[in-house]
Amino acid sequence: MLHVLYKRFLVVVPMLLGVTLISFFIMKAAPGDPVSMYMDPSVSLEDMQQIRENLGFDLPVYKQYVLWLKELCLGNLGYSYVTGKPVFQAIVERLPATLLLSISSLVVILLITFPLGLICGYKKDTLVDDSITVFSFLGLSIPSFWLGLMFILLFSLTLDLFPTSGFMDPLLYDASIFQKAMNIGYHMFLPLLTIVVGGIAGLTRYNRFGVIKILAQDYIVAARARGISEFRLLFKHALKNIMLPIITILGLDLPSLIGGSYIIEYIFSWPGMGQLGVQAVFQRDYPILMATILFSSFLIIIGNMIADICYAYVDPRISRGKERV
Amino acid sequence: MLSIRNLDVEFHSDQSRVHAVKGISYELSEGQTLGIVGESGSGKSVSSLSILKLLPSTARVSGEVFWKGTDLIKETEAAMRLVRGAQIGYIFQNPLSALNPVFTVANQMVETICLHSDATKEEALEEAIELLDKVKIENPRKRIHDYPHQFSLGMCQRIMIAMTLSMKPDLLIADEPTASLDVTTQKEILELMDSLKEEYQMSMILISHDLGVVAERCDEVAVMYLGEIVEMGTPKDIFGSPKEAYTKILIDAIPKIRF
Amino acid sequence: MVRQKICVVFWCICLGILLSCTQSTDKQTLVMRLGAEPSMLNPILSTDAPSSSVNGYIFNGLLKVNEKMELVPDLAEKYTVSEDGRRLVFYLKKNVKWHDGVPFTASDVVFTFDKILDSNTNTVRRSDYIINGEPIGFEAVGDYEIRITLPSPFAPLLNRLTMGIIPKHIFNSEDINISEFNRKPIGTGPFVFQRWETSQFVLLTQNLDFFDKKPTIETVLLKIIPDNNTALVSFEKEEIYSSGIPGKEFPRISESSLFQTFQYYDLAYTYLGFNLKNPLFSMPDIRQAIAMAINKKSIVDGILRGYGTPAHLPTSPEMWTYPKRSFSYDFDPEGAKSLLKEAGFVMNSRTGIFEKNGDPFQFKIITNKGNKDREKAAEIIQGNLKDIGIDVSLQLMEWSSFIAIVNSDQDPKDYDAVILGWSLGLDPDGYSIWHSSQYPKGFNFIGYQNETVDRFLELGRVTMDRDKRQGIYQTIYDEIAKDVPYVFLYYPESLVGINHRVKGLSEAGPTGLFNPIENIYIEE
Amino acid sequence: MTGKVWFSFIYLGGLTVLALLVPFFNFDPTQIDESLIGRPQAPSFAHWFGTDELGRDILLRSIYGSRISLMVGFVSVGISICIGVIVGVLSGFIGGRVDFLVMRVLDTLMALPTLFLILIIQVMLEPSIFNVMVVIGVTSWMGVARLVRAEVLSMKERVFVTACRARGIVERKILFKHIVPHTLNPIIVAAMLGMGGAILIESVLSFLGLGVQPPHASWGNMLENSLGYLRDAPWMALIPGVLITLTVLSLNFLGDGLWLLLDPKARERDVIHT
Repeated sequence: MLHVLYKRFLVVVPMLLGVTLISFFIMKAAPGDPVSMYMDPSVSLEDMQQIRENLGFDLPVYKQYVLWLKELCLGNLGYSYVTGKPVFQAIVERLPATLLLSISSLVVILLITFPLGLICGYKKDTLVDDSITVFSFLGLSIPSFWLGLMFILLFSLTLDLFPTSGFMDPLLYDASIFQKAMNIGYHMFLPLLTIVVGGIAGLTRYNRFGVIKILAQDYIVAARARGISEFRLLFKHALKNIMLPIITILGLDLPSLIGGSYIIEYIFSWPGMGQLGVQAVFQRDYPILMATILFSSFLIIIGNMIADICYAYVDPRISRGKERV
Repeated sequence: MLSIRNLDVEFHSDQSRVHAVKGISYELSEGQTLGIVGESGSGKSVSSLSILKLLPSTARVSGEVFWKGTDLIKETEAAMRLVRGAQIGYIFQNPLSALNPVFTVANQMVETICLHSDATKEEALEEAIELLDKVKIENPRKRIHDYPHQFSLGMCQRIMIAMTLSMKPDLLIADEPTASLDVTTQKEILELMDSLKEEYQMSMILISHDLGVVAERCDEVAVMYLGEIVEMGTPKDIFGSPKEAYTKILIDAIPKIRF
Repeated sequence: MVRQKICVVFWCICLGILLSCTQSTDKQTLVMRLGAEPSMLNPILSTDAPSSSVNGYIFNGLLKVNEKMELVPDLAEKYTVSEDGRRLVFYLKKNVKWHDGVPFTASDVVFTFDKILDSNTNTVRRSDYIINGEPIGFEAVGDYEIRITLPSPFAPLLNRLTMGIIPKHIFNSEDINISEFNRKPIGTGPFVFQRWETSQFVLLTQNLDFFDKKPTIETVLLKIIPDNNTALVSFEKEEIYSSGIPGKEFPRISESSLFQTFQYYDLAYTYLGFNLKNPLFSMPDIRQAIAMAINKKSIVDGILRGYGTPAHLPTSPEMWTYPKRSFSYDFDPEGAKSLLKEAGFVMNSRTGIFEKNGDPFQFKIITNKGNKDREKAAEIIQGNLKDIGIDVSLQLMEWSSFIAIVNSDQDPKDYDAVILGWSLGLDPDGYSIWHSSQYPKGFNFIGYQNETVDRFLELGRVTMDRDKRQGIYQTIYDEIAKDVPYVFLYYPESLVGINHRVKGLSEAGPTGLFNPIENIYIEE
Repeated sequence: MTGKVWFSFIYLGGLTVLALLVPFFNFDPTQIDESLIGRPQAPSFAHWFGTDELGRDILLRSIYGSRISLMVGFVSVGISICIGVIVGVLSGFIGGRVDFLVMRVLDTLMALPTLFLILIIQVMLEPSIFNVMVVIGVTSWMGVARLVRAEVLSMKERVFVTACRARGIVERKILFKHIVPHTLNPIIVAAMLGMGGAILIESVLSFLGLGVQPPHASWGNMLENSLGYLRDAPWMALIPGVLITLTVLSLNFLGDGLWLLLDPKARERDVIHT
């Protein structure tokens, strides 16, 4: 097990390096720089030029990259060009909101898709299965940002049930933790719902196929032949086997889940990394952008690794030292 | 003990309809062994699976299956659960795929034993180890905690047999139990089954495509072809004077060693 | 199990709804909106509006602008200007303390301006205090006197002395560009910084040691709400006390007894600017034709819902230099067509587009993304010009890319026309926009060149007398209106709603309704 | 199952026909009605889908928008499939170190948050529909490459390939005659699903103002326009959203249906990944 981990960690480093290399050069190829944000008739171009020099934009791009990398190795992610804030602090401030939203949406999706998939697979080709399939496909096809808007229109503007955006009510800044958590949950409902609707389809479908496939296996028939109840069959014998493909899919879906939540954060002004990153693209706040990409990639890679480890844990057939292809 | 009348199985799907078993009938009395032979797809497995109502939902089954006086076809799923395993055991062709790969042998055996008796988990484990010992698994106390994929095919079949025997069924349906094994293992498994049958005094339905296997140990043989029983009788009758052309072909197919 | 979870989630939601309904505010808490996350709470570094509005509560300058848009002393007790306008002396108030209790002295003032002039500081304010390449001298005489020496007289300087003063004892040992005090500022102002939750809110409380009249408001809560629609909803739910109102909602809000509404002109205008170095636009007649083809009134009526005025001049109706009479081109598509025909263009009846020597009259307008009114105006202009036979394509660009084109060093620049808006300072000086020296590097990116305008712009900067300056700018406006380097489109009106409980507001104007903040109180 | 496929066929077919034919009629989707600027009209007999904030007919703009969406779907998926197939086939067939390296590069690219990648590239280039198609194509081929590689790898192991070798057929011929055609089915399915994905990405980009330029209509920028009018004119947001949903839904149904049709063993396989 450790051996596998060790080997995988060795791959992660060059991958992250690749990620930074690609994003840095694409980013630098984009016209404009953070200083152009200052454009205003009362601002002189000499001042803007001076700031550019102070920030090192006059250096060749590869030198800027090497400098950035050097600082990174020393554990310094730099300072935001726009706010002068240490980048690490900026990211850490945003990380909880992003993780809260993505992890809770993941949990909700799993909680919903598991029973749905089981029902569909068990009752395959019935009316129940067909309608669940159509609905989950619908969820997959709806543009999530539009769905977000529609939810705002319906739940916030028309029914006035939920806030349109934000994270927590500012007036609660010194309320109890419980009250804060409640308020955050209340704000999180709509973004969560939006992500969940889009996320259900894929997993339900995989689950369904998994169930159908597993239920046709000999060992299920054999277990049934031993008089084991349907409930036990589904929830003991089939379940653990279904989890295998699901874990892989989850690992592969992680990028789209994280990436997808960024646009949702944007729509709902959710103070997560996505919002920070999208802003940074438009403001050309390179240090923040680089760090956002780095963190996201890291999360994605780690997510895949966790999926692999879970897989190895759940599936006894994968023994120590043997890597899954 | 078991009496099958006009058993008929059809598979329906969107496009097609397959008539797998076309109204077969046979009887089996206590302690007897019935052999069913025929080529693949002749309906041997389907007919025996339908006794336990283990066919997928696309199958339409009609006819009567009397087991100890009740018609299993009309039984509820809950009642069937009491019949399956406890009264009629079933051994599958491919032992590896018949064992759930993600649970240890101990887990699956204990589950089965507990299901059909009041034994505690510890007692069940002891019983399972004993049974494994009986089916000649070496070092069962240790190996019982292994996963199925860590055993050879022959061993898996022994485990399957042990698991089936743990429920002490009155009837054992062995669905080509040796088809996926190599020749020496085949022989060992068949011998094991013979001795266990004696010990537990079970009736047995032995399904095989190999007439040779069936001939030695059956009281009666049914030959199936395209979903029908084309000939039935004692092995002596069948071998001595096969009436159907198909039976003759089957007999000719038994390898004979010529010098 | 699952059912239990659903129940729990359901009750959590219900509780959440309950909680959010029962929250109450202290009566002397002013809840305002910030349109974005402030960048830095340091007046010499930040240029964005949210930062400026927070800084306004925390910092003071030597001078401040009062509600009548006049400059009055703030940290200064009084000041004198020498006859030649080159020497200013400021006498500082003596009872001023920083929020951490340290007394405020002249050295803080000198430190502030030294920091601005220091090239290591990432500020765009440096050139504000440099005249013809020579920095303005700031010198402390004792603890409470500042002497300012100018290389030459410079009228806009007084306005620039409203710059917030920062504490020397805090920043002396810090790298000011990345100092953490940019996120927990210490100032001299009426409110003390308490906390700033990223993308949520900034909280300020009353400064009990304030040197001037103490405000009635005890707490200022600035909520960060980027989306305008969300802000409006919050405003209507009385969660924030002030909000900009879109034109289409203004009549509805005005009728409600819960809100007070105000409308006034911003110090801003929106325009269509031509790249004058492009041969297509080198002739004033062509530009004039385009000006005549654009239906400014339908832009104002449709997009601004009538809350604005068609523009003709590079200033704002609120500015004291705004002339009584002015020069303008009215909407006249037929006139525009005949001007084009006179200029040698021929209508191609098949395509419906004017041509000259076989080349169709077509060009591209670029504008920045994000200002909806501007984007819609661009689409209307595109339609207007198509109607008279000019083929215009549009390109909305993201701000940085847009600026990269407009501000590039090359001559001629790589664009045909832009739609953009300027928001103006309190001083009418338009040197950086119109002076020919500001091309290609500078904000005269259209390449406008007019000797008279150049001369008067220079004159306007050194003239101190308000009446004389009025005349100077009148001349400049007339020249520019005649040349049509821009088609001035509209002066937008600011539409503001204030909760009825907020009292003590000043008259509506560009300096804001909350000036001075000391007068504001919340009624029960 | 067939019901869904029929629905998709009819819907997509109808949309395509409309999209192809509409330029032959003398309609102008950019025609502004000055009297209606700022006052979107609800759906009526004159304007079936209502009008937008500049008084333009939403039905007409929707149809013109479908041209953009369908084109983006086709072209960007074409690009991504070309790249993906080439990389996947070569990587899988050559194997060894090359394969290892290619797979690591793929991993790296897949670890990049796609939205940022597209955003940055799109900011770098001038916003235009052509660039949108290229950017989507260039950033979405990794899945196809993986799929094709896996297929090639499994084909390589099959007995018939060994049999070909035993008959002395050259590698190149084995690759193109025996292996590549077998990868076609999963590619067609991936293409259907990919088109849906591309249409969604285009709408996000146009929504962020980085796609189709006004006054030209795309479903994404129609949605963006609707933002300020969510309360007064919900149809402005509703119509393009429903159209996007239906189109993507049809493509997904079609992909799903084709998958079952082309690959009879599909029901037994657990994973196809888009």
